[in-house]
Amino acid sequence: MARTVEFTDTEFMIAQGARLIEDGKTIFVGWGIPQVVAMLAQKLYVPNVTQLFEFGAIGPQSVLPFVRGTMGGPQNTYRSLQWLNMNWAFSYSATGYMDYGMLGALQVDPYGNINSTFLGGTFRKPERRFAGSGGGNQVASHCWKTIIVIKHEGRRFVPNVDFLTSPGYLDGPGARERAGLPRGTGPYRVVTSKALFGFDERSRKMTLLSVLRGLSVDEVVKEMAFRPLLAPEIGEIPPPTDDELRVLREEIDPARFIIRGEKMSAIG
Amino acid sequence: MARTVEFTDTEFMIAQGARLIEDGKTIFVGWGIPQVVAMLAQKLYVPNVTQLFEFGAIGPQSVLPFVRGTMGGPQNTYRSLQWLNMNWAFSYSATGYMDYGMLGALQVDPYGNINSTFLGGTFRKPERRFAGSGGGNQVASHCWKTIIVIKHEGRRFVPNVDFLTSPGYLDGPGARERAGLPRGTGPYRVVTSKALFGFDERSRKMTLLSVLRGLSVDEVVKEMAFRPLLAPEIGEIPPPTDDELRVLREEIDPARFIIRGEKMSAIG
Amino acid sequence: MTNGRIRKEGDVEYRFTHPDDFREHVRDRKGRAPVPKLVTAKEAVAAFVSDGDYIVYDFSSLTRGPQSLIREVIRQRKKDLWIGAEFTLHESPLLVGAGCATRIDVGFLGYGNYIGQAVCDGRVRTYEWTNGGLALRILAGARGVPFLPTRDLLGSDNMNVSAAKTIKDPYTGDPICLVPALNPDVAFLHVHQADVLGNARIFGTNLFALEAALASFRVIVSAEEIVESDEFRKDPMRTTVPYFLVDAVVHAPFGAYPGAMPARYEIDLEHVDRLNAIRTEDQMGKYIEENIDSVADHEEFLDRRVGAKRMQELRRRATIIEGYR
Amino acid sequence: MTNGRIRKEGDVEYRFTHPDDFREHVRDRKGRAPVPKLVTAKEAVAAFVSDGDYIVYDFSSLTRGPQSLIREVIRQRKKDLWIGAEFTLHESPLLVGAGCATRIDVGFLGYGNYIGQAVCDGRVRTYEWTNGGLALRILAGARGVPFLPTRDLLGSDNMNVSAAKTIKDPYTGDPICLVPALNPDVAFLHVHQADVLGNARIFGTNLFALEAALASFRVIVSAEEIVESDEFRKDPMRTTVPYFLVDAVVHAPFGAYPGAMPARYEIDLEHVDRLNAIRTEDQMGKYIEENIDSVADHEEFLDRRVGAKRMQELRRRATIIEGYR
Repeated sequence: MARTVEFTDTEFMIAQGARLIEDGKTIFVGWGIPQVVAMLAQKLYVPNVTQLFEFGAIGPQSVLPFVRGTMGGPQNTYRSLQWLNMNWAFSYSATGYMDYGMLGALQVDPYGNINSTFLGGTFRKPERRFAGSGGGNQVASHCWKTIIVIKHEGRRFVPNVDFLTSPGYLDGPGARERAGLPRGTGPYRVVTSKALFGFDERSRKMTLLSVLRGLSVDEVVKEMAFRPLLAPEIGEIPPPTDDELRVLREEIDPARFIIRGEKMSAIG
Repeated sequence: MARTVEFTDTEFMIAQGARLIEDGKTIFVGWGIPQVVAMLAQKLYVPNVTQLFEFGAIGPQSVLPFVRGTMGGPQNTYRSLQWLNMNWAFSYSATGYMDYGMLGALQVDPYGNINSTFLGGTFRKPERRFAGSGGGNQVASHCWKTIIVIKHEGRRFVPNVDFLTSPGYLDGPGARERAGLPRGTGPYRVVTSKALFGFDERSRKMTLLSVLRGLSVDEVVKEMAFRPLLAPEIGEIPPPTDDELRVLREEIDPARFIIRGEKMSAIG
Repeated sequence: MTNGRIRKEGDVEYRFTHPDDFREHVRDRKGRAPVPKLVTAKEAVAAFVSDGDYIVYDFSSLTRGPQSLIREVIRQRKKDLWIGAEFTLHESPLLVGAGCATRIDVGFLGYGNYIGQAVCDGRVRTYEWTNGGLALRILAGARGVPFLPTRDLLGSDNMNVSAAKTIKDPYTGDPICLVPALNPDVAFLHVHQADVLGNARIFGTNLFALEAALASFRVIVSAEEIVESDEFRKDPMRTTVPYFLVDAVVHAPFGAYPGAMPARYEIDLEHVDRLNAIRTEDQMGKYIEENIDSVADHEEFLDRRVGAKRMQELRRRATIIEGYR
Repeated sequence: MTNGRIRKEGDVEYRFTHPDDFREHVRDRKGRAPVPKLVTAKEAVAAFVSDGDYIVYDFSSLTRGPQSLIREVIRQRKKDLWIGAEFTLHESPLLVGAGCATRIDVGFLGYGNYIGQAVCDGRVRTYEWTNGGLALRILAGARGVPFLPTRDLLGSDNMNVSAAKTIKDPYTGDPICLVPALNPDVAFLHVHQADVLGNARIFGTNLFALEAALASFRVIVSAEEIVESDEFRKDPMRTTVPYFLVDAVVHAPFGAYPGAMPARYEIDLEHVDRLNAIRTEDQMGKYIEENIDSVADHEEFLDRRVGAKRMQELRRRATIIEGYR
């Protein structure tokens, strides 16, 4: 039955993100790739997940295909349980009703701190400037378990983020609580286009949990500007399934606007 | 044309209250008699007044007759501009959108401080206990001009209220602002069953402005446990008009549940 | 199990839950999965209301109040309750008269001499938060913050008999009032429509329906009508509370009786007058015996104490429909 | 006339108005009488937007955004604007590219390289409040309080490049973040329906429509459809903003173009792609010349640059109607 599956790095990242979501739970979904991850998950794995969006949609069931760039359009808002506004949306997360948060990132550091604001230079004189927090800061602050979805590129995994847009474990154990952030929250997984990371319970440092089938730990770690901790046993992540690829390519993104990327292959 | 008009003290109080309201303005209406004042005013004098109620009705046009005791029923809520909730209602007053507030009171002192909580004894051991603030504290704190509607009885006009439920000018000029209450607000008129009072601009003390036609200043002042200031010229308030009495007796309160009271008469 | 903590500052007691403690309850004890929660009032109150609980409700004694749930609380003689009394006319006298409530956050204490006398007699302790202050405390609870600021209460005696605090606002330098978050143990919401999962719709205004549902440890919805779940997804602007905030759904036609349910039935003024007239223990005892203790539940109350003819008449009187849909 | 004050703390500037100053504006300058306010976009922007103003808008670039009003601001070349950028993709690049905006509170800075490069070049200054922080600042403005507390922003670098403050919460003893109230000079709301008085209805979600209307010195509503005033009183739950908060009403069919208006017309993705592709001054200049400067107003833009056929096609594509009523 073994055969070679071909896919893009983006497809793999989305597919493995979708597998992490629990059914019957709530997830606060950030702009961009996280939206696609949530769509794939709800379609294939978790029909009873409740998605929540900062623009006030509680529990929408998106209409496919995804209209790229949109957040808050009728397609993303369809068949919600409730339509509200932003201050209410963040009330759901602030009171502890959001089990998961899912966010993209420009840069992430060993404590799972997220930068989505600028790269290089200083805040007043950046080399490259990006969109900033959006609602990411609130999602990373309030949700019980934050999942970060990020391309596996060396420049994105850095010892120190250029700007701390959305909080991970800050500078280590207990730092979130000392800062006043809600107790017991923080980054939970980092989903990349090559691997999956968690965070060590003691040191709160990023820990490699598993890698795409066929990749070695070294191949994954060499493309990071810091060395992550390694789990006692490193797991193997199967490549996207036929169902995952079919839904992504035929139902969610038939124009291949989002799922395009670097070509990869693995034994299915 | 002069003739004797017969009416109750309550009818007079309601009628003179209704004459104070300006058209094209907003008024935050408290529970009980103020509701009736606002109904009479809107029916006869100020079709374009916007009434606001703490339970979230913005601009209702009440259905008559008044169902005694109700606040928030379909009759009091009919044909509103907007239906919201309590925190929103008080946002309209807190941002300065409410020109007038109108409240009843158990007791009032020379600075227009209102007690609606208890009479006699102490807070923990009161002689008589009443309903407390309701939303009165917010109305008296936020609205630009607060109108107090109160029966003219000696025990109600006291040098010091037993409990300061809703703020007047506290202990004198500038005290509201020093306490942190919104600048430029405070009691504007006290409407009683015998007279009308304002507040002296300098001392912020209650000042007799006018009395029911046929009453002397002494007759009014002797029924108060403090001596109010007197305006340079004391005006004369005509008794309820035929229209006012007809609307009150036939349209608003045909069961005479609210408008009953001590019989009075004056030259109409 | 009562979840909130009681704090004491001077002569004042107040309920306060650290937002993190409330969050952990939400994480561990509130289900997100869409499961049926339709139970009887008896079951809901037995399972979700405990002695010592802090209770809030929406809307008022005369309009859309959760009267059938209040009566069930009395029938089960829950003890030492603390009531957030807002738009209360009859709930607080009944709950105190039945020996259920011993503390009241005011709000509006209630109608008539009975409850006033109970305060004078020291049978119930009151704290003065005002309606706006209580609504704001619940909003703070619903926003997951320990307090919210307001520019009222300042200068009044309510500040001395509540745990509202004055601080210097760091942006203006002026004094400003803070009120602590309130996370009630139980919120009762009586609504027009609910589904079995707990999605709920109110037509008309409300005091703090969504706030109370978000802020409370447990939420009991009683509904005039049970509708299909799909209705909510077809019309999400009309959803007042989504299912995952709700612990129990009770089907309670005429649940607001003797108050009105807008666009469904009107107030029974004769019954309300009987409530208003209660002054003595004897009158209170008779009312409770006749209308609560001597009937097994709300259905029997409607059948034997109200009657089909009167219910029909009250329905007929509810002629204002516009806007309530 | 710009109403809000600019404060400076260290390297950070922020807009802050004492609640009392805002209240006096509301008392003296906002009318309560129901008078017709229907004007053209040109008149509304000329009368109610000034150089130096702080502007917020609702909802997003792609959905129900007040795009025709933004284009009119550019057409009139308002200067030195400060933008509360939330759900912005194209407004901030266009306003900066046209030389209108010089400061942005972020939010979400905007889409594409143009605006990022403008920040790097120092042509526009940014402050980082985050989406939640900006929405909360506007809520504070709408509630008439100088600040609101929140348990986010804490621990992040946004705290250093905004005027959010950390204090010790007097109820828990823990650190908590405060954000100052925001009272924008102008709010733009694009809505489904309005009457000539300013009553307005949005169908679907919003960012902070009522909050922005309550918090702002001036409010301009643009509406797809002008309806009878009586409609609002028949259905008060549907009213998003009552008339007395509103200063001007503009009838703007296709006012959200090239974004979508839910249940009315879909996004013009081709036009959006042209906006997304703007990288150089030259491209920006051409876009503005073609779509804004060379047409007299929104009607001429629709007629000459979009065309009836495309508008019809976009209407046809808006097939999701459920819930938007």
